[in-house]
Amino acid sequence: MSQLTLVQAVQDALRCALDADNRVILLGEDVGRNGGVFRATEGLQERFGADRVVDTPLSESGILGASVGLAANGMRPVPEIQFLGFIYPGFQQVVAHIARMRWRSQGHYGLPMVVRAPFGGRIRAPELHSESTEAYFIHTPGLTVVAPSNPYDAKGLLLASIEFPDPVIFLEPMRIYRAFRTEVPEAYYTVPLGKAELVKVGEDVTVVTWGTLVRETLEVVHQLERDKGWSIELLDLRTLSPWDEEAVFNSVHKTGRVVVVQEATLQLGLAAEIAARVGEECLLDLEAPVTRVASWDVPPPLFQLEDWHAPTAQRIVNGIERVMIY
Amino acid sequence: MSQLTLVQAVQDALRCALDADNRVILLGEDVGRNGGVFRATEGLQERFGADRVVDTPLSESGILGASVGLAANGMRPVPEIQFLGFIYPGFQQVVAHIARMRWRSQGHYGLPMVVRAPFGGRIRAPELHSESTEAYFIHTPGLTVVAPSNPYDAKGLLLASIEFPDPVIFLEPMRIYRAFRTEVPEAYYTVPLGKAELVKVGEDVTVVTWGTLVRETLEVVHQLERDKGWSIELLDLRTLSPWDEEAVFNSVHKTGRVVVVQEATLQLGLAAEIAARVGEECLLDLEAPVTRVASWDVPPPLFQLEDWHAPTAQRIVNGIERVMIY
Amino acid sequence: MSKKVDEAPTKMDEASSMTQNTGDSTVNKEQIPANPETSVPQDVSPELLQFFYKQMVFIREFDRRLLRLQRAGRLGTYAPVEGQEACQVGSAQAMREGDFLVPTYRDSGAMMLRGFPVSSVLLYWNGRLEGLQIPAGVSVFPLAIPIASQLPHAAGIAWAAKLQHKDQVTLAMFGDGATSEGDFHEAMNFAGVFQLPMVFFCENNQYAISLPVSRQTATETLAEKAAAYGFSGQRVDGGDVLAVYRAVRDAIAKAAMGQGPTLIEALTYRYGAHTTSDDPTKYRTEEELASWRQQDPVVSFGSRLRQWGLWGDAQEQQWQAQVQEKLIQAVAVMEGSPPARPTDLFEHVYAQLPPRLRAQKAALEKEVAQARGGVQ
Amino acid sequence: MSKKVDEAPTKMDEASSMTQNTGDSTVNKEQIPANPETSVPQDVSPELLQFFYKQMVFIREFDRRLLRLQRAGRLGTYAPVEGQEACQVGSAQAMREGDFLVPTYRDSGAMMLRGFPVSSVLLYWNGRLEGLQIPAGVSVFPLAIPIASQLPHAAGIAWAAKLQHKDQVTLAMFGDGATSEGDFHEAMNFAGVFQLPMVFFCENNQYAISLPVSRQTATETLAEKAAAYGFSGQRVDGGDVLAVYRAVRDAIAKAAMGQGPTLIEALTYRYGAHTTSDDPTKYRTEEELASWRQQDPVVSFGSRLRQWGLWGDAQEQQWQAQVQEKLIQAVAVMEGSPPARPTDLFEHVYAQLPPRLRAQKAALEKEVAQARGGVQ
Ligand SMILES: Cc1ncc(C[n+]2csc(CCOP(=O)(O)OP(=O)(O)O)c2C)c(N)n1
Ligand SMILES: Cc1ncc(C[n+]2csc(CCOP(=O)(O)OP(=O)(O)O)c2C)c(N)n1
Ligand SMILES: [Mg+2]
Ligand SMILES: [Mg+2]
Repeated sequence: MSQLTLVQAVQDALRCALDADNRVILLGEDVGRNGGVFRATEGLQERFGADRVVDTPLSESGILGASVGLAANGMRPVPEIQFLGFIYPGFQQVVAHIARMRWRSQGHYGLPMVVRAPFGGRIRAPELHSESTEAYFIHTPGLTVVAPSNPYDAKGLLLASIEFPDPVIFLEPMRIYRAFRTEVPEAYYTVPLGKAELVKVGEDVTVVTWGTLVRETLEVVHQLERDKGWSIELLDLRTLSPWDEEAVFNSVHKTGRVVVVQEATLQLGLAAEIAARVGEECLLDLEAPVTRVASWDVPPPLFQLEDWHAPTAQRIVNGIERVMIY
Repeated sequence: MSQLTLVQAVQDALRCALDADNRVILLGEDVGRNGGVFRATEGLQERFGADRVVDTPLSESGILGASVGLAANGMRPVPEIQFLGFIYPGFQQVVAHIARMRWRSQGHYGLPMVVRAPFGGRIRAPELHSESTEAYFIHTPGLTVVAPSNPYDAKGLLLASIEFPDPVIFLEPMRIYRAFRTEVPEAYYTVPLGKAELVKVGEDVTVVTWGTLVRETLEVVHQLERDKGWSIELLDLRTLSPWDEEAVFNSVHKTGRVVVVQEATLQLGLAAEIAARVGEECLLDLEAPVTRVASWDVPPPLFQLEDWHAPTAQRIVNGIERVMIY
Repeated sequence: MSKKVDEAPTKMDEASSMTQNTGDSTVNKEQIPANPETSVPQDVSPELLQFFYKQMVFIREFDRRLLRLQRAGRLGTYAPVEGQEACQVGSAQAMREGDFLVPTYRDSGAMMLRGFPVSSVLLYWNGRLEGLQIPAGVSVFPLAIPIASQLPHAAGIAWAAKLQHKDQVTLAMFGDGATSEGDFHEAMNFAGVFQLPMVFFCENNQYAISLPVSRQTATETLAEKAAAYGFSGQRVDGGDVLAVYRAVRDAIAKAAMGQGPTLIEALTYRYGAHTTSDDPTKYRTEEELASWRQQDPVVSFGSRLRQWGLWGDAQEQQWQAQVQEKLIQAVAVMEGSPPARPTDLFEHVYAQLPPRLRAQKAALEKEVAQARGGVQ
Repeated sequence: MSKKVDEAPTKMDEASSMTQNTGDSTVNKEQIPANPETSVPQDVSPELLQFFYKQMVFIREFDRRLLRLQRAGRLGTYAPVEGQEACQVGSAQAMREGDFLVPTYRDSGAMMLRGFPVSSVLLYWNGRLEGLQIPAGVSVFPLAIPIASQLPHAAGIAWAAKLQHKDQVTLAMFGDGATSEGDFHEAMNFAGVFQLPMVFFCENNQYAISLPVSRQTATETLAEKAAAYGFSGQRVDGGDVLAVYRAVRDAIAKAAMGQGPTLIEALTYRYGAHTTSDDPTKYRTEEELASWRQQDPVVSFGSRLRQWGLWGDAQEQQWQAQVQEKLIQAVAVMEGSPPARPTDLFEHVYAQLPPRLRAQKAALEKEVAQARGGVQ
């Protein structure tokens, strides 16, 4: 066991995967000699060689498209997209090919591959480095979308994703890459896909979130419990598609109130789907409207205003209060 | 006045726009000499010359990216993407540039441009020619997304879109390009963006839809009114972003029941947002869960099964019944 | 570009301005290299020469049959091959066992030569998911619909072969129009940088739907684009199956020896419409078509075979009979397929269906039962 | 590719393998063309020669100031220019009034020369929306963050000029890494096909973050890629402001005369990190850097000016003082800006705010008031 940051846990998972399965290959911009712009692949090229940790040309469609071919022909590619906002030039490869190749070949060419990309904002980065557009991928049938919120899960979910027979979009919350450490076993282990984590048990209201915001939301939850005496349940989705409906519905059956907190812009972010499904399945349980806390429906701004774009603690508090005093 | 099909109305609108404003330029694959694969630009190159109706190389990112520059430097480009599924190679231009250029230049480079693309399925076309992925664009701040459901609106909405100071994604329901005719004035006229149309007044339940499905849904509505004696209100959204919340909420306040019908796959299609907003704003009015009728969350199939992928009449009936007998 | 349709070039002499990027015309056929030999080739066995011809005849008959089926409403949109048979036979036949084919929607001929079942091609254009099934041991990728997007896949497939030290070369097919897409560029660049064992095989049939290649690019040839990626490109007469075969064979040999990729541009022409939804008279002239027809790849190779004493009327009749038999069988498979099962929509979307999709599948089952039972 | 960091080339002689795509090294400087003249140039006025130098000095001082500000936590991530001053001054200064500049994140120097305010560059990297504002009359596009995606914009801008018969040429800037992106290809192709009045100006600074250009492409030069689009490409010494100026001036003149686009590859080197978040010692050697420093574009041009009798110590001191004054003023504008207003998030997203965004803006106003008032 060691105390690792999230980015170290990612790097550790990649090391384990490269060790465990020689079909695994990492590729992307600056992942090799440079060790990745966030150091997520640090030391791996030295250890596993330049054939398994490959610096590619600056070419996202090429990286993702080549990964399709690599996966179809016996490898297990783990392409890195430097920031989620730079997946857009390769979007066709993701939604028209990666998502559909198993289906298009009726099972012949499954694509065991994991597209890693840091996502989310609030690291004072330049424009387009702070995208939270997981919804594009969640809306796309055939993809599996994962977003860890802590080092332990990051390693376990990434290894589970690399084992998974279908393509996974693995979104790494870059704001908390180095924000804190948790115990992370050195050995190989997996955390199951498709299962939410019950971060905190509560009775009065269910709060659902994922990625960066889990920790921030937990702080707000603790504060509100102290200040107001409410009992708040907190779920970390971990897998965003398919998300764990059972866990959410069970919690809502109990609490009758739900708030979804996302860093994505409001309109058609994942919270919309959760709200719609809860409305469909738990209407009679609901004591207040399903409430969404999100970024405003405007582009992620230059950094001085980014903290006002993403959900502030105040906005989360307001959301929870709204359902509690409805 | 003449009786036109929807695709003729589109062509007529383009003729009007080219006539009215010499900054308007059409560009795309096969739009010139060939008159477009659906004949939407037929005769326009002959009439307006090859500088204003331009056959481009096979290059969606080039078409969309060049349109950014054209619009920023004094023109009003109307690029055509041959089928919505082929916008994906140009996706970065849409979401990272077209949607944000006014914002990125703080008002200096507004982009008056209209990206036209046929969308939806059920014309027995090959794979990837039947996409209903409007949600990608609705989730993207800065875009305006429009989808007409009949010839009259097609002309008026397209002219309004071309007049509009900001970029519009104009989705043409190709299944009904030639399905029926309506009266379409020869003169220039506009239909306002952002306003739903009340297709049919009713008291018991609100049905919301857009594009191809308006007409099909209306048939189901008539049949159910006859068979069951229910009074059903039908709204055609027309503009998908920003959609007409006021019209929907007002109707739901009255009926207390709502069904949203979309051809997009279920998860995070526009119906999710409508359900979420109705849940937020009209919870106390609701006598049944907001119900979504959609395509299943799998890729649009080869054509023999496509009629089972998109909402069938049966599925729409089931949706309406579900909320009526809740 | 301001010319109207009726001003389109009417003689091939007028159609020789490929170097001027404002021209409207197709390639000047004088630019086509190669010159069919008059004596029997020594580097190719007589059986293989006959095989070339037989396959070209098969593809042509196959293609015409599909067009008829389409017109009869038994297929959806179909992209015909006629005119490009030499390209597809020459290239596919140059591939070795275990080599990988990455085709487009127009490459049914090549796909069938590489083991993709004839009946599956039919089922595919018949809109049946069964037409997507790839038999075990067949190294063919699903035919690509989005132009050029298959080229990075081909690069990845070739890269995987290199990493696994497989003796496998990947052949990627694409049209002239594909060269304008970013994915063409990114795949070519990967191939050059990583020295991938692959062949880029471009069927330049002069048009991308209605756009002549002279407006697709400002270069004189497509082959010369290879230089921008540090490897060599070459033009061949795509109407000459032998020329295509030799060029691809050599490029595969080179790739297999670790000497990297090659771009081959085969000059050809589609005789028919772009697809069954297209009307080529909008953008091409009868004269242009007729002039290409004069060098029909199937007819001309048939004559050469006869000149070489390798083919005669009896063989022709026999083969034609076999071909028709084969086609009848394939059509029978298609027509005999049980009706498509709606819940097959859910098959193979994931290796294992997630709970939500299981629920959707169950809902569809109910819906189908209702609709069939007339229940509401 | 299997070399470890400490095996990177340590001498420039070892760094001459640009043609081998497995090499790790930067361009062989012997390949750099041009040879600085020893007598005063006749085609450029003495004032302009001095102006070149003054602007290069300004950019360098500007850049260093920004780095200091960044380290002091007053800017966000910043992409430094140092080493590329001659590229930016030579190219921007060759532009005519009304010509259009399409820059990247590393082209602050060129942007300022074309009228983009110094204080706005500061505000931009300071994370302020005000830094995005473009003054009236300034034909500069917002600096592009996604690599190569600005090149189709530049093609469109040039196309609009052509359609409107404006006497305007568009200069598009990009790095060596950009040449691998599909958008580079699609823009180059549009430029060739439509004969657009534009110049593709590539600052080949040898690296895309950590990737040396020898691994970015298998060609020997980037300039030669122009041939794949039917127009000409040319390499210049990007360390020689005069060479850059002349090449761009001539390419602009050519474009303005309707003779189409040109690709110019300027060989240069960034002395600093890719951005302030980058550690170049991971992938470059001290020796390599030192060897490029020997041909410092600013210092070497200063020496030439002195040799020509066009510059002296007094002028140097005076100019340095002016530069510092200018920078102090610009920093003062930045530091003196009122705090960013949260609701500015909603400005200029649309020409007119739709109802839903008006409601969101109101909600944010309330949230800000709550947070500031400590109310919950
Ligand atoms: C990305 C994309 N854009 C547009 C289309 C529509 N389309 C289908 S075929 C075609 C022309 C292709 O021309 P070419 O590459 O020369 O191949 P050919 O059809 O001539 O064999 C076009 C534009 C598509 N399939 N994919
Ligand atoms: C589409 C895209 N992919 C990745 C990045 C991340 N990134 C920023 S700069 C850079 C390298 C660019 O290299 P080059 O084009 O040579 O320009 P330079 O930075 O050397 O001036 C990369 C990969 C990006 N900005 N955009
Ligand atoms: Mg073609
Ligand atoms: Mg560079």
